[in-house]
Amino acid sequence: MDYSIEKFLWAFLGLFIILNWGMLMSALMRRIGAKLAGRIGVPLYQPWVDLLKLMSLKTWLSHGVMYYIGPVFRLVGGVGMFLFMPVIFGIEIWSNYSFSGDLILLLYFQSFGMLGMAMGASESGSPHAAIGISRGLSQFAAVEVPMTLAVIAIAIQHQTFSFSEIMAAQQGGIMNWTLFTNPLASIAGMLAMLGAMSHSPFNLVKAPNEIPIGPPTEYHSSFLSVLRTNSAILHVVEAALFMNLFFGGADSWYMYIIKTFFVYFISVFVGMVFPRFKIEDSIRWFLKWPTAIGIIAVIVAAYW
Amino acid sequence: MDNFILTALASVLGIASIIGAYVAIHNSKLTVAIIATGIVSLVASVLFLLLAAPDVAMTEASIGSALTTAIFFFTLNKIRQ
Amino acid sequence: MGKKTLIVLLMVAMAAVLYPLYESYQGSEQLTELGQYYADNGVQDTGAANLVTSVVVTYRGLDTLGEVTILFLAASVISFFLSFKKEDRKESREIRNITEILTTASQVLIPMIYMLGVYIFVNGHLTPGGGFQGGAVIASGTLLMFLSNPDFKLSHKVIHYVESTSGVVFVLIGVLGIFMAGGFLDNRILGLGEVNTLFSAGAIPVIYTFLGLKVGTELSNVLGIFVESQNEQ
Amino acid sequence: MVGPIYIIALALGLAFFLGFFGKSLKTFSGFVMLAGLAGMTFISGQWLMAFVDGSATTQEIFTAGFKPPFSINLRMGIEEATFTFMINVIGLLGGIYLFNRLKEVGNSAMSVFIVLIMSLNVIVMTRDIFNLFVFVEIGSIATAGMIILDKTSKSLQAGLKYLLATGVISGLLLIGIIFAYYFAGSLNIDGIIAANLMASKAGAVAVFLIIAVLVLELKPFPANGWGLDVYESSNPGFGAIVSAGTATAGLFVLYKVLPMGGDAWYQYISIIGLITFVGSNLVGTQQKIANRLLGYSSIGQIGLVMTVIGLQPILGDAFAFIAFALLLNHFLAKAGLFWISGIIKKENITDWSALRKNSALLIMFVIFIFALIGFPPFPSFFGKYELIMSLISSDNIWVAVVILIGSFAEGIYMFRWLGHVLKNENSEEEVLDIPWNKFIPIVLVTVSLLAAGFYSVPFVAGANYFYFVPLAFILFLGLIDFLPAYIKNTVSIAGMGYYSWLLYPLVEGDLMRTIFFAIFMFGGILTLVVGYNKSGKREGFYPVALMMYAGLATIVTTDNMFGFFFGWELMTAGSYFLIIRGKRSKPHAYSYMLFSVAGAYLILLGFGLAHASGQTQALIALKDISVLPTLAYTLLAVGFMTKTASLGLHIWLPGAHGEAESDVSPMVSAVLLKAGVFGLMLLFLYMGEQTGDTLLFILGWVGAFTALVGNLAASFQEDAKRMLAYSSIGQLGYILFAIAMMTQLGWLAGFTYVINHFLFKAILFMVVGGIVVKAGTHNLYQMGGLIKKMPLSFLAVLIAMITMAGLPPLSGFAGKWLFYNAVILKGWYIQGVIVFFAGTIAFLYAFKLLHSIFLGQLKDNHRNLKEISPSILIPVYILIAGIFYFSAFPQDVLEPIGNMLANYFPSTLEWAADGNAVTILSNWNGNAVMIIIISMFVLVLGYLWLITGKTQKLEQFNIVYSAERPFRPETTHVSHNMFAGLNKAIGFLVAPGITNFWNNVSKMVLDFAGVVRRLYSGNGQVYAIHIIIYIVVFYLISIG
Amino acid sequence: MEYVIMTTGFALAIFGLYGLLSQKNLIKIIIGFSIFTTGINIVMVAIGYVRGGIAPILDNEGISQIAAQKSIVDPVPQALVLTSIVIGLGVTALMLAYVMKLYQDKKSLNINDYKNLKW
Repeated sequence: MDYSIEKFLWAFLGLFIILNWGMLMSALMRRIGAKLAGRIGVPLYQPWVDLLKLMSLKTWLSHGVMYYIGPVFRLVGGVGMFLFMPVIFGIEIWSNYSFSGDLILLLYFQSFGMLGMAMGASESGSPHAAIGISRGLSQFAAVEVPMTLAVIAIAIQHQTFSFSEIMAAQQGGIMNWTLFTNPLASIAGMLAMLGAMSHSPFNLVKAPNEIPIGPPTEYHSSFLSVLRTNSAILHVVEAALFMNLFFGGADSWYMYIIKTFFVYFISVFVGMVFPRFKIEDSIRWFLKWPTAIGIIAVIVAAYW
Repeated sequence: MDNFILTALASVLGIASIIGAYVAIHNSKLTVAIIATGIVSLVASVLFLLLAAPDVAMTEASIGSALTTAIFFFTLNKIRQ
Repeated sequence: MGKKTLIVLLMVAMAAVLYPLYESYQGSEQLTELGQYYADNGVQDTGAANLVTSVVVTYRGLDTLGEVTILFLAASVISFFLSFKKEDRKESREIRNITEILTTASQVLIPMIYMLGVYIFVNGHLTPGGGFQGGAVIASGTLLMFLSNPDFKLSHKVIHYVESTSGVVFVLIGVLGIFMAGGFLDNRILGLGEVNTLFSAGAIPVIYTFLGLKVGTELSNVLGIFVESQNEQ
Repeated sequence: MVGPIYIIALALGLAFFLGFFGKSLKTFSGFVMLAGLAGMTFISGQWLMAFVDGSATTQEIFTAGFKPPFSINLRMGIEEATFTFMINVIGLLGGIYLFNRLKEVGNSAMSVFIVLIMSLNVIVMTRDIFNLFVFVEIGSIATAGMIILDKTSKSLQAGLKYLLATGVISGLLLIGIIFAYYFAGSLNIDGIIAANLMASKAGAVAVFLIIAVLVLELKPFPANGWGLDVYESSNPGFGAIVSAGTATAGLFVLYKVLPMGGDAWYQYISIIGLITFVGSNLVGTQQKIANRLLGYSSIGQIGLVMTVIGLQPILGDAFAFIAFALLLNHFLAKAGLFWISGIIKKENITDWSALRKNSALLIMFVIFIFALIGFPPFPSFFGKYELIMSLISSDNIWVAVVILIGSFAEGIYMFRWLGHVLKNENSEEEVLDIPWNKFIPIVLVTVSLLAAGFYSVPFVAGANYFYFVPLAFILFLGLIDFLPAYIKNTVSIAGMGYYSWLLYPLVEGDLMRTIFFAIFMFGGILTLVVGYNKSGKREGFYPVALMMYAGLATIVTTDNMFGFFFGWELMTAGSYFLIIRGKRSKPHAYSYMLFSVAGAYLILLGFGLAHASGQTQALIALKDISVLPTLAYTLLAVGFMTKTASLGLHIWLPGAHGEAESDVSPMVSAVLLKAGVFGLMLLFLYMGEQTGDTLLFILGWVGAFTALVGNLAASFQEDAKRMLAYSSIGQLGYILFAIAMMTQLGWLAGFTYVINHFLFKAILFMVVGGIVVKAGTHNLYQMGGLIKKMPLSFLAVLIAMITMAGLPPLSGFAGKWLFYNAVILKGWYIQGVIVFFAGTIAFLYAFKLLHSIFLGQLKDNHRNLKEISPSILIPVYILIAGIFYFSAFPQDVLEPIGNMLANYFPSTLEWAADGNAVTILSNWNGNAVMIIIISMFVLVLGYLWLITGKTQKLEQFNIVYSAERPFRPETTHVSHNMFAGLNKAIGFLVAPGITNFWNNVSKMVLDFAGVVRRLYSGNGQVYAIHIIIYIVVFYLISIG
Repeated sequence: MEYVIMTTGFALAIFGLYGLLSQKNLIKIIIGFSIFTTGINIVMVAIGYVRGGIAPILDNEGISQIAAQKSIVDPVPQALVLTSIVIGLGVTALMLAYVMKLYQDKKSLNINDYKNLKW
């Protein structure tokens, strides 16, 4: 339980690595997407350029206190998730502050960022933002169900909620990853991840490309830069979360990079193939298949 | 011996009272009905005599038949008007 | 016609209910224990020859008091119930032709009837009869008067006075019974006197006289009200 | 001592004396009558006093100086003295009440009145059966006379029907008497009892006739059409005399004559009484005419006392107290109600709202209604409690159940009536004139009712005078009701503070009770502070609020079942009046009251079973119930769940909390619901794990589904306060689920939720209540953008919302974390997931509330709104400080609770040195999480502030639509049908299935009552036929 | 002999009751009632009859005091009947007064027309 500066600096360094890797990964993904669609795609340094441009823009406009604090909540949500989860298994310096909470804390922390975004956007008063929020929250609620089922299934299987024990259980070879020891939970978890990542089939909420709808409609310049940094971090951390849970966690940075890339690639790949869902269909879909699998997973884990 | 006469008398009066009651209940004309009631209570007072109860017989005769029938007729008269 | 059959059925059922009572009655050979006591010392206790009167007035005096109250109640309820305002009284009753026989007969009979009534309740303790019967006879006398001459008016003031005084006296005698004799309504407040003479049986004749007066006035009052209500609109 | 015989002499003497005056001197004869009545009251009162202080013994008074079998004797024992005193008092007060009416009719009516009262006296005193017949006849002729005090065509018909019925009855009584004399040889009641007529069949029929007639005099259920007509059509002043006086005399006679029939008869009488009690109350539910309704109720109550008389052999020595308490209660309350209806003179109960014009009369009306249903401080409460206890311990549980069903049926129409009186709108112009001679009797009756309640304490095991202390304070508050609100507010807060300081030592040892005690008392004071912003006098608010808090305090501090039930009923009564103050809350308060009364009766049955097995009144008796344990525990659980509004019993809560006044909602939802939780916790602790495991499993599922349905319904609500109400249902579903797990972690989660729910629900209801009053609308879609006007309340709602959703930094997460560990350890996985999903839904509607009130566009009619009044903000920010303390230092709160629970359940949670809560599953350090998040927040804020520099606030731009305004403007508001997607997907779960179920049940009951009501066809002859049928049927059952 | 009178008494009572319940006309109902009371009175007196008994008046010319005590009839039922006859009169008078007022009110003697108070 040490608040020593040294611990803080290592965590900050880890954060910096994650941020850059996040931006690089999203640029890679955009290039792969473009390649599939026959386009060349953006150069790899594009995200850095966007970020710097956004940060340098001077802006005087703010819709009020909550609008100002919204992105702060959002970023704190992203960074918090990173801090409360061990990055590299086994190495003490890279375990950040995971000792003060565990899987439950992380599950709930996801909604912390969501809350911030929602409040900020609705303060802006634009109807587009409000519609985006109501869709986002409903979908988030629907995603939570299979996610929780998966988490509970794992918790039953390993009889623990703390990350380090779950990762410890998955060391030593592919075969004792949760993917194989508890396949149903992993499938439910992965399907839930699709929703969490809010990629194509379920990205109605942000739908950034065609029409500027969704919560960040009113955000611009430095606020948008904060949101961008957070979305970069978030992608990596989400992927890391699912990696720790289902793919045996990472025992070195090299392994960490590869695994997060593949996990993230799964959601992007699915995004490329399937068209976008309507909000009721996505909710109904989440509450039908992933939840069913999740329930079976829990039953199997508990009583068998 | 006299018991036989008394029983005969009592049964005759009994039947008379039953018939009187029947007429009182089923006759359509009210005046006849009221008179029949008077007769029934008169017969009853005679029966009381048979039962060696003079006081009761006198009461029944004076109150039971006279006054009750009188009040009945007064009410009937009022309603007939 | 369902109702009639239902009622007949009910009567049969009531008959069945009462049948055990009827069937258990064998007629008694000798008096019940209570009756025997009254027979043995009824005369010594109350001094009245007529046992029924002694039971009615002294032994079960409270019943008679209740009895009088019932008549008093009936009279007063009917008085304030059928009473009506002066203005809607018709001028006079249509007078049916009173036959000659009725008027002459009534002139002869009415005093006789009153005399009979008074006789009955004065020596109620000797001969059968008593306050109620005497009162009823007086009432039938007044009834005859109503029938014989149509414009006979009963003065309510007199009726009320007689009725109230006799009632109050009756209660006073009862209360006296407590102080001077065994209990409420005990007739031994006056000397029992010697059986079969007029002035015997203590207070019974006094009670019966007032009782007779009270019943007589009350019943005639009731009859009076019924007559008066004839000519109401 | 004046002999009782003088009652007769005095009454008759005066009655005849009044005859002197004829038509003149009306007032003088009136006073003569009153003097007579006063004399009679004095005589019987003097005897009663003599008996009470033991200086007199039972006296036999012989008339005509002879021994009983040969002459009539009267008896003056303690029973006779009390009953004659009651009759004379009602006669005197009735005489005063009817003074003017009697004067108008004439002094012959006065003499009839005094004779009627005298006849009731003699009926009670006489020991001679024929004398009884004569005076019963006097009574019936006098009643027939009195019915036509107001000459209406209805009263004429009622009079004739009455005479017909009593004529037939008295004829049969005569037959019974003469044959009883024929067999027993004596007319004296004791003689006939000695003769034991039941031996022979014929003797049995004679006794049957006598007793059946006496029962018919008391108007038993199917054969009482004629009785009801008398109540409906006669002058209410006289109705009081019939319902109180004649019934009392009739019941005593039945009690006197019953030994004649041997013990088989006791059973028949109790069955008849039960049928009458339940039947007439059930049919009464359909009744609209006030006097006829009072008729049904009084016949029902008489039926109840008759049942108690029938149960005499079973009840043993408690019989005297129970019968007298119930009879006295009916006697006083019914007389009062009839007198009030005499003043109101309105036929239909719906337009009785004129009663509100005179607040003193209104308070007395309420006292009578609550006395009839059997609420505390009234004798019927003590009587009914003792009755149920002794019934169940002599294991005829079914009789107890039927009695409770009957009094619940009575509750149905009484509370509907109360609802009409309190809430129907009032025509302004007609004024309520109350002559003094009609007002004083009512006041006297109320005072004696309260005194009777006070004096019945020594008779009931477990009752003590300490429970009356708060009631005295409430009475004092009632007296100073004319003062302005803020003075009364300070007084009541001071009173509550002192009372809680007084009671604290009682709960000091037991941590569970201290927590609830703190919530009730401290929460109560906070919610009262909110009342400072209310202007005007707020009549009747403070006594009632204090009554609720007094009830809550008694529940927590008492250690015996009686005290618990006393507090429970007191709380229900208080909260009913708080809820009904809302503008549109009549139907909701009504359904709340019905559910609470039904719940209270279930609890009473449960306590009865506990008392039956443990033979003690202590709460410990709940521990090992040997008499039908599963039934007892289920009853108690369902009874408590009516108060925690679990699924199936929740339909009253949204309306009751939603429509209540702005400062009543926090009281009722944050504080009151915890009473049910406290009850459940007590129950589960005493029940223990093994006896109730199936029950607990079911309750777990019920809790889970309540949470799901409650939260889902909340998210689809358009009305702000309704949403909070549904959310309370959801949160309580959580608590029920948590404590149903019966593990240390489960109970820890339960306690955290109890504390959290109290904190954030109080904040939310206070703030939203304040805003709703300021904004003038309940609907969320008519609000928005209030953050600009009310930043402080926004911050309060934000913090409350984060706690409700269970987001990490704040204490809500502690509950969720404990909850998770408990679910996994316990193994209730699927329920766990349902409750977790409900948690996420909670996050949704929490955000919807925040979003639609504070964020978005500010409506133009809210432009000039200012911050809600400080009197709301101060308690709110105290609560927020509480939340922060609990979030920052969870160990200080949870560790002591954990240790306390350790001695009930195996301990699975320890606190590591550095404040880290560790279970075998995981660890959590609230303090660290809080510090990390706050430091990160500050860092990122600094970073953002750095890169943006100064920003200029953008004025609100009005988003005008190109096309013209749509027909329903609210559909464009964002929060209208906000979670449409979710609704379409799983909206079916929230369809009002349960509300329809309860509506169908009530409709079925009312239709049944409607069908049975057809019985009273109004035809006098039919009523006579009913009587004969009743006799034949009764005969077949008893003897045939 | 007393059996016959007892039977007539009961018969009259039952018949009176029948009349009271079946007849529609108000006056007929009251007639039924008075017959019902008369029947009961007969039964009451019949109960007190002692076979071969004489009236309970002990005027001592003819029968000697002691001999009389053996053969007199039971005075108690007679006292009771006395009261019940007068009660019968009181009730009948009151009923008739009611009928007169009801007739004034609705001009009909049929009991079915007086049904305002129902349910």
